[in-house]
Amino acid sequence: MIKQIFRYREILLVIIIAVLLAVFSTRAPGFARPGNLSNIFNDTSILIILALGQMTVILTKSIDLSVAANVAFTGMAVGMLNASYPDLPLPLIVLVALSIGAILGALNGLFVWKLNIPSIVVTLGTLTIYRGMAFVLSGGAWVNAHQMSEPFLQTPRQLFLGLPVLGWIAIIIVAVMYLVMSRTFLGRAIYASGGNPTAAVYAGIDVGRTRFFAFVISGTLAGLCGYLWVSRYAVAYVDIAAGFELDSVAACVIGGISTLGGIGSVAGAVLGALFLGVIKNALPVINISPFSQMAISGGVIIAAVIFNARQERRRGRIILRDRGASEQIEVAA
Amino acid sequence: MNQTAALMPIPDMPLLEMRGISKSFPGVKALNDVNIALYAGKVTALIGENGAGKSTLVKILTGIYSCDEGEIHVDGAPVAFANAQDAIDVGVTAIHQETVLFDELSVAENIFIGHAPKSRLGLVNWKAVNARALALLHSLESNIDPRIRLKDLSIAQRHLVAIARALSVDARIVIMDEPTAALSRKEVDDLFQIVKRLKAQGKAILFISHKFDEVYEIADHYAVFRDGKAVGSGELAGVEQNEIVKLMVGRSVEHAFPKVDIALGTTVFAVENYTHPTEFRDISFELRKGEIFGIYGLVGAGRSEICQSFFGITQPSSGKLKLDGKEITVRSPGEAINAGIVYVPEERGRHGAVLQLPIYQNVSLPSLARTSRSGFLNAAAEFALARKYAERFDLRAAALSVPVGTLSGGNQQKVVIGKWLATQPKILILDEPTKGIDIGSKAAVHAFISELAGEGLSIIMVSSELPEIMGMSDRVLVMREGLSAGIFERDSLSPETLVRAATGNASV
Amino acid sequence: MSAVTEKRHIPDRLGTSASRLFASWEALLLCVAVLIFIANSLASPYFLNAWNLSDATFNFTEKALIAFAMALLIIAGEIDLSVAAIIALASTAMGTAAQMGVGTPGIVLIGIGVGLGCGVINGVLVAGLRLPSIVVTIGTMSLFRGIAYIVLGDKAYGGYPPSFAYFGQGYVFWVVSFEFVLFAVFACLFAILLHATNFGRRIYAIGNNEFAARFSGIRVERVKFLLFLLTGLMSGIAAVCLTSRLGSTRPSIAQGWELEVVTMVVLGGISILGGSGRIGGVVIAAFVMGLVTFGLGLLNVPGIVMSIFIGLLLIATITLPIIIRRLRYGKTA
Amino acid sequence: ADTIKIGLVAKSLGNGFFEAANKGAQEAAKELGGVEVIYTGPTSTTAEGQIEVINSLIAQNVNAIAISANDPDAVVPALKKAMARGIKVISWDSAVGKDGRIVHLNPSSNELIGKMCLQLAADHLKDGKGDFAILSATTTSTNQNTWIEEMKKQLPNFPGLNLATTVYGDDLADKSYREAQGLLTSQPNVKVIVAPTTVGVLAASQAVADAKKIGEVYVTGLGLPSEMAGAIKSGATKEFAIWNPIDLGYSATQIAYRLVKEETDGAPGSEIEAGRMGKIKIGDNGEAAMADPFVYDAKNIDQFSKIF
Ligand SMILES: Nc1ncnc2c1ncn2[C@@H]1O[C@H](COP(=O)(O)OP(=O)(O)OP(=O)(O)O)[C@@H](O)[C@H]1O
Ligand SMILES: Nc1ncnc2c1ncn2[C@@H]1O[C@H](COP(=O)(O)OP(=O)(O)OP(=O)(O)O)[C@@H](O)[C@H]1O
Ligand SMILES: [Mg+2]
Ligand SMILES: [Mg+2]
Repeated sequence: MIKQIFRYREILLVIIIAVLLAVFSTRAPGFARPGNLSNIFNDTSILIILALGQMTVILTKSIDLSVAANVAFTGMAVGMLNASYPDLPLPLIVLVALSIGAILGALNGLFVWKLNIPSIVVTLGTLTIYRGMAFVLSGGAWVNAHQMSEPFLQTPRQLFLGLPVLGWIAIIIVAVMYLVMSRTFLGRAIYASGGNPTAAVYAGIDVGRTRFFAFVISGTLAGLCGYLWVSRYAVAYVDIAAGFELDSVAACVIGGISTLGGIGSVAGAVLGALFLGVIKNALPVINISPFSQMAISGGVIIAAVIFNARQERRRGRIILRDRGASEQIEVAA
Repeated sequence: MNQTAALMPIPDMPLLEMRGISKSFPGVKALNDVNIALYAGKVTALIGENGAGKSTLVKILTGIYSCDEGEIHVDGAPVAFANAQDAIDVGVTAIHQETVLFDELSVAENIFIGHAPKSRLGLVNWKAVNARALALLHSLESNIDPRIRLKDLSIAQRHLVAIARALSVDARIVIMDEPTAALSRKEVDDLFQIVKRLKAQGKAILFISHKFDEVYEIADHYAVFRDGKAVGSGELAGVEQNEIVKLMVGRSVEHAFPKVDIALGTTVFAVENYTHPTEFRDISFELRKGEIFGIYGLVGAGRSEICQSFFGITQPSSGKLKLDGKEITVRSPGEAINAGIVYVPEERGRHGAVLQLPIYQNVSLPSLARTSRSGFLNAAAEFALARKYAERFDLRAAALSVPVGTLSGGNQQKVVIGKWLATQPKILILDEPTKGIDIGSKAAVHAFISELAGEGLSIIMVSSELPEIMGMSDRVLVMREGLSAGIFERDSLSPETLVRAATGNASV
Repeated sequence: MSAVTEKRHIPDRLGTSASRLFASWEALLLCVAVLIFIANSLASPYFLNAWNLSDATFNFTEKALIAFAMALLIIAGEIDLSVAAIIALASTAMGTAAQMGVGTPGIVLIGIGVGLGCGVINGVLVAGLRLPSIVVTIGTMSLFRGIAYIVLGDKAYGGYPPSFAYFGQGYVFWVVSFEFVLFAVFACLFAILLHATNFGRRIYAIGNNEFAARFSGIRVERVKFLLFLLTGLMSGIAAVCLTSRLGSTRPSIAQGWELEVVTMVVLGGISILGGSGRIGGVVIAAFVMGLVTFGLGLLNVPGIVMSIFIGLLLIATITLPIIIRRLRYGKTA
Repeated sequence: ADTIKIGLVAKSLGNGFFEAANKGAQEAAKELGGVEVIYTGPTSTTAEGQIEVINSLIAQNVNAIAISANDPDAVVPALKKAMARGIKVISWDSAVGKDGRIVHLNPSSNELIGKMCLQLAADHLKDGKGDFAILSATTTSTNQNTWIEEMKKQLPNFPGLNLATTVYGDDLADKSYREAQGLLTSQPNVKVIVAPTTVGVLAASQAVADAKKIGEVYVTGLGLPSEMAGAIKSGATKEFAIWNPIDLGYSATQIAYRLVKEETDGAPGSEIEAGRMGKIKIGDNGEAAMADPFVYDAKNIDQFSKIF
């Protein structure tokens, strides 16, 4: 199974994250307290959900650069909806968020599926379009905390067994995605479409349609994050979640999801997101100059990529013939 | 898999019939009004030159391409396939010419992808999948663990998985597009056992191969394609090979290998104790001017690897190479080409040609330094170079500016060989030069190899085909599991000795 | 066709019919450019004015300089998302030099040198260590800009020598700016490099089939390394122009340019999957993007709404030919 | 006569502060008559974006440009070009380097703002003594940096008040939130977070509320009433300050108009007629200041949150 080989990497990531936590807590005593850890998890929840969507897309050999713009548009839309109709029940609002996200994702997916346009081009286009639409929708105005209804703001913050509902939502999404990826036909089709698209066609899998569904999943999750984001930070404006498209890709890469498709796991994506979350949360706490944060995250991403590549290579079989379609390792230096 | 006799249709009504099938690609009419019928319990061999349209027919029959015209009938009822799944649902399954499997998935997943057994909740039940895969592999006399990843299998094992995959579908029509191209004789025998069993179960089988001995061994019916048209079909029994060849190429073809005996010159290339950490060990031989040096072995014996190390693709850990008596090190293909050593790779689509680039650009690619002036391209010189080799090989193409990918397999191979000859090498390494090439082109390639040797070129030729190795080589190195199993002189070559050396088994 | 022994004559080329020429990407793009030009002159009375048009070129010249190199990189199947960050770092280095009293030639050399240096780092990581460029450069993007933040923090560098202003603000004659001349010269140089040299041919070969290219004796790693170097160099040159135009350096300089550069390249008809495209397309695409932003700017359309247009343009120009082909040849084409 | 066109350039569009300033500008335009205010700006706070906007304003032959700059130096070349083509340039809110404009209109004097921020911090602390932290916008924001500078300068006047640290939320809600959360964890002594930017105050209030530290840690600073209403209601913020952006936009337009009409040359020492704001006096460096910041709290927030 795919996981067997990768188990090693994921355990390693867990260890690295644990070591990081330990190191940080020597610098800031409060850091490794359960309370703060649950804070970090809670704070990373949105990235985790986005990374799972991104993972689904990357597995099919595509990329979704529009996730953050999707978050912004959906967030703005539900924020405005809530502000103008404070009495709408929350489930309905969440449903609207999921649907808008799914529609935006489906748009990406349709271009990729029906017209065969490379996903990076499509989502590069929709990235600007969706965020632009958020601007057009709101005229650039903000939706502020006092305009939002109590349930809209408070529900994700309710504590349940010590963890806010937001964190639980992430956990549920992780579980659902795990089931989808490992136990459903769609999950297998996603791995197959990315691992070897030609072979997938021969196996009766519609690669285009599989990619479409991957984009719908990614979009739906982004839509959910749109609501969660606005509720969590109690504000909606055009620039929300700026830069998250790259963060979600980075989380996947750190988690060992191959950008060439077909390789990676749910656990990897979650751990990759947590890794970034820990770093992001730790830097302000351990008083690292805010100016070095960016350089540090960059360095970490590069290190993770190098490390992952090393892993891949060392994993070689007894016979060095193990050449994935991805790269020809033994070829002359 | 529990096909009962009750399901067997009446023998003389075809189980599957394709009528008036036509299919065009931009610039090519791949199939033109083709009719073909498959019968239950019978093997139909489909024969034709490269590019005759055989694989195209297979792809139409499995729902990968849709045909422009024509209809498919199963059990007398018309069917339409929008995608591969539709074909599977109707009971058509295929082993395709290219290995179309998933490196990153497990063997069991590869076998059952698309039709895995599900639990009540609609979730895939992996336990059941693994168990069924195991049973299926056992029935193929294989003990591959269904849980390991395909990546970790050898080429031959992958072919078995592909076969198991085809059989995992409870199909009534089984198509095999050159299934034996990568198999050793032993594995071919195993495969034929399976084919016979399928026959006995009443399945209709379409078998595609360029090897006539196999066709005669297994097939009941034949169908011949030429240039996208069906030009003949019928019962195979009593039909002479020559008649089929005539149908196929429109003329009779000399069967003998045109090896001309020439006086061998001095040693030009010497390999001493060449060793790679994992691929091969202690290989030594010498190559003389004008010699054709064969390397024989089973798939995975390490023949390609050693040749690639001469070409600088892989690096040996110890050992020496001498060219014209001088010791050389080859660290990259560029250095090898400069030294006059070239390698025609086995996988032409992946390693041999840039399929999207035009023919002339492919031919000139390794020779750019010569066709250009101080780094600037010279299209006229490139065309001239390409034309020279296109004519020499009787290449069939609409123009020299069409992408190589639009050519048939055999014509692609001609471009690849031409590309390497254009560098005017001293030593030519050919890895399976006629793999998947039709009989007409094959004879041409063989004649050409002889001609080159006659011109004083030294040739190393890797091949899995005994007749080719025996017909063409002056001497043969047999490899087994990365080691030399002996070097045999031309007059001591016999199928028995070679196979015994290659398998290390006296009883094959 | 029975006597096969006679040699067939194979023509060099199939006739290039006029209709094929008109169906080319560049022709399509040129039409778009002309349409936009006409629309602009109808929409705003200020558009057809030499000085205004000259001002408009600044919208794209610097980005186009990078886009030329990026085009080569993308044709070779790689991408560099760190270009904007390279500008930030190079600009910071130039600012530091200016503070230390280095003269204009020295400043320019330092800017270009830092660009080259960043190119070397990307090149070593991608070509040397064989890592996937999309993630490596996401990493170096944070790293390079991060270093600029560490150096500059909340400060800004100004105080460039007056003569340094020429590169971004100078005019060669009348309304023709130095930047525009630079743009034109590099457009020609890159067109020659890509279309008329062995190096260019090798780029196409690598982009289409890296293995076959390697087997043909092409030193794939070296070519890729040089391309990253070239991209770094062009980013360095763009940094000189931009810094000179702004007359100051902040770490946030050129934020978000990487996506605009990639958009320009893709709009220019370079396949994001590698292996095809021409420099001419990129040149026209630069004009198209410049004209769109300037024209909309004259109508005081907010930048984010402009980016919607750019996004739509990107998707439309890619989609249209596909749809037309489908309508003409049916689905299989 | 032709209408007078004044380009009012915001740091970024969609920011409530600048939208309010635009309200004031339109009010001034109506009052003056024959004036068209073109309200524009980039959509993110970058200097490059503003340069493109300035270029298109130049191309439209506007008579005056009034800009709140994202970068005091980077826009100078473009503005100089504008002045060279006879356009009157002033800056307001966030200053432009001296060569790039005729007059700069400060919303209030920087000293006053710095003092106000310290005063707000002290008001929230017991006896005005204890630790506070600053949560700023981006590291490059001109006004925030000036105000922080001023705060540091005047800190000795507030004995017992101790600046623990300064962090930057980049005017991004999530980053500011995380920075605030970091402060709560790593700086347990910090009892007040001062954020001289709306995004910062908002995010910090939310972080304090989420950490259940309302009443323990307070957030204050500069923010818009409409955006801050929630924070005041939750109790995370007791009071905050801001000057009136409507008046700011109004005055900027007035000044630009007078310059175009050549009623004044805007030289230091001159006084400029500014409608209902009375006369505005141009000080050294060509800078003028408007009124003191105004403090908002639970009592008056509802009244103002409807206006801006
Ligand atoms: N996808 C395609 N696009 C364009 N032309 C194609 C395509 N597939 C096949 N062809 C052309 O159709 C013709 C038939 O090809 P096909 O692969 O069916 O031949 P084949 O009989 O299987 O040959 P071989 O023995 O070499 O496998 C050839 O001329 C080939 O170039
Ligand atoms: N055990 C294996 N696992 C994975 N791949 C294998 C294995 N054995 C062979 N291969 C693949 O098959 C190719 C050929 O292998 P090798 O060079 O060892 O065999 P060979 O003797 O040249 O046989 P042939 O050329 O007929 O395939 C290799 O390049 C490799 O990709
Ligand atoms: Mg075939
Ligand atoms: Mg081989």
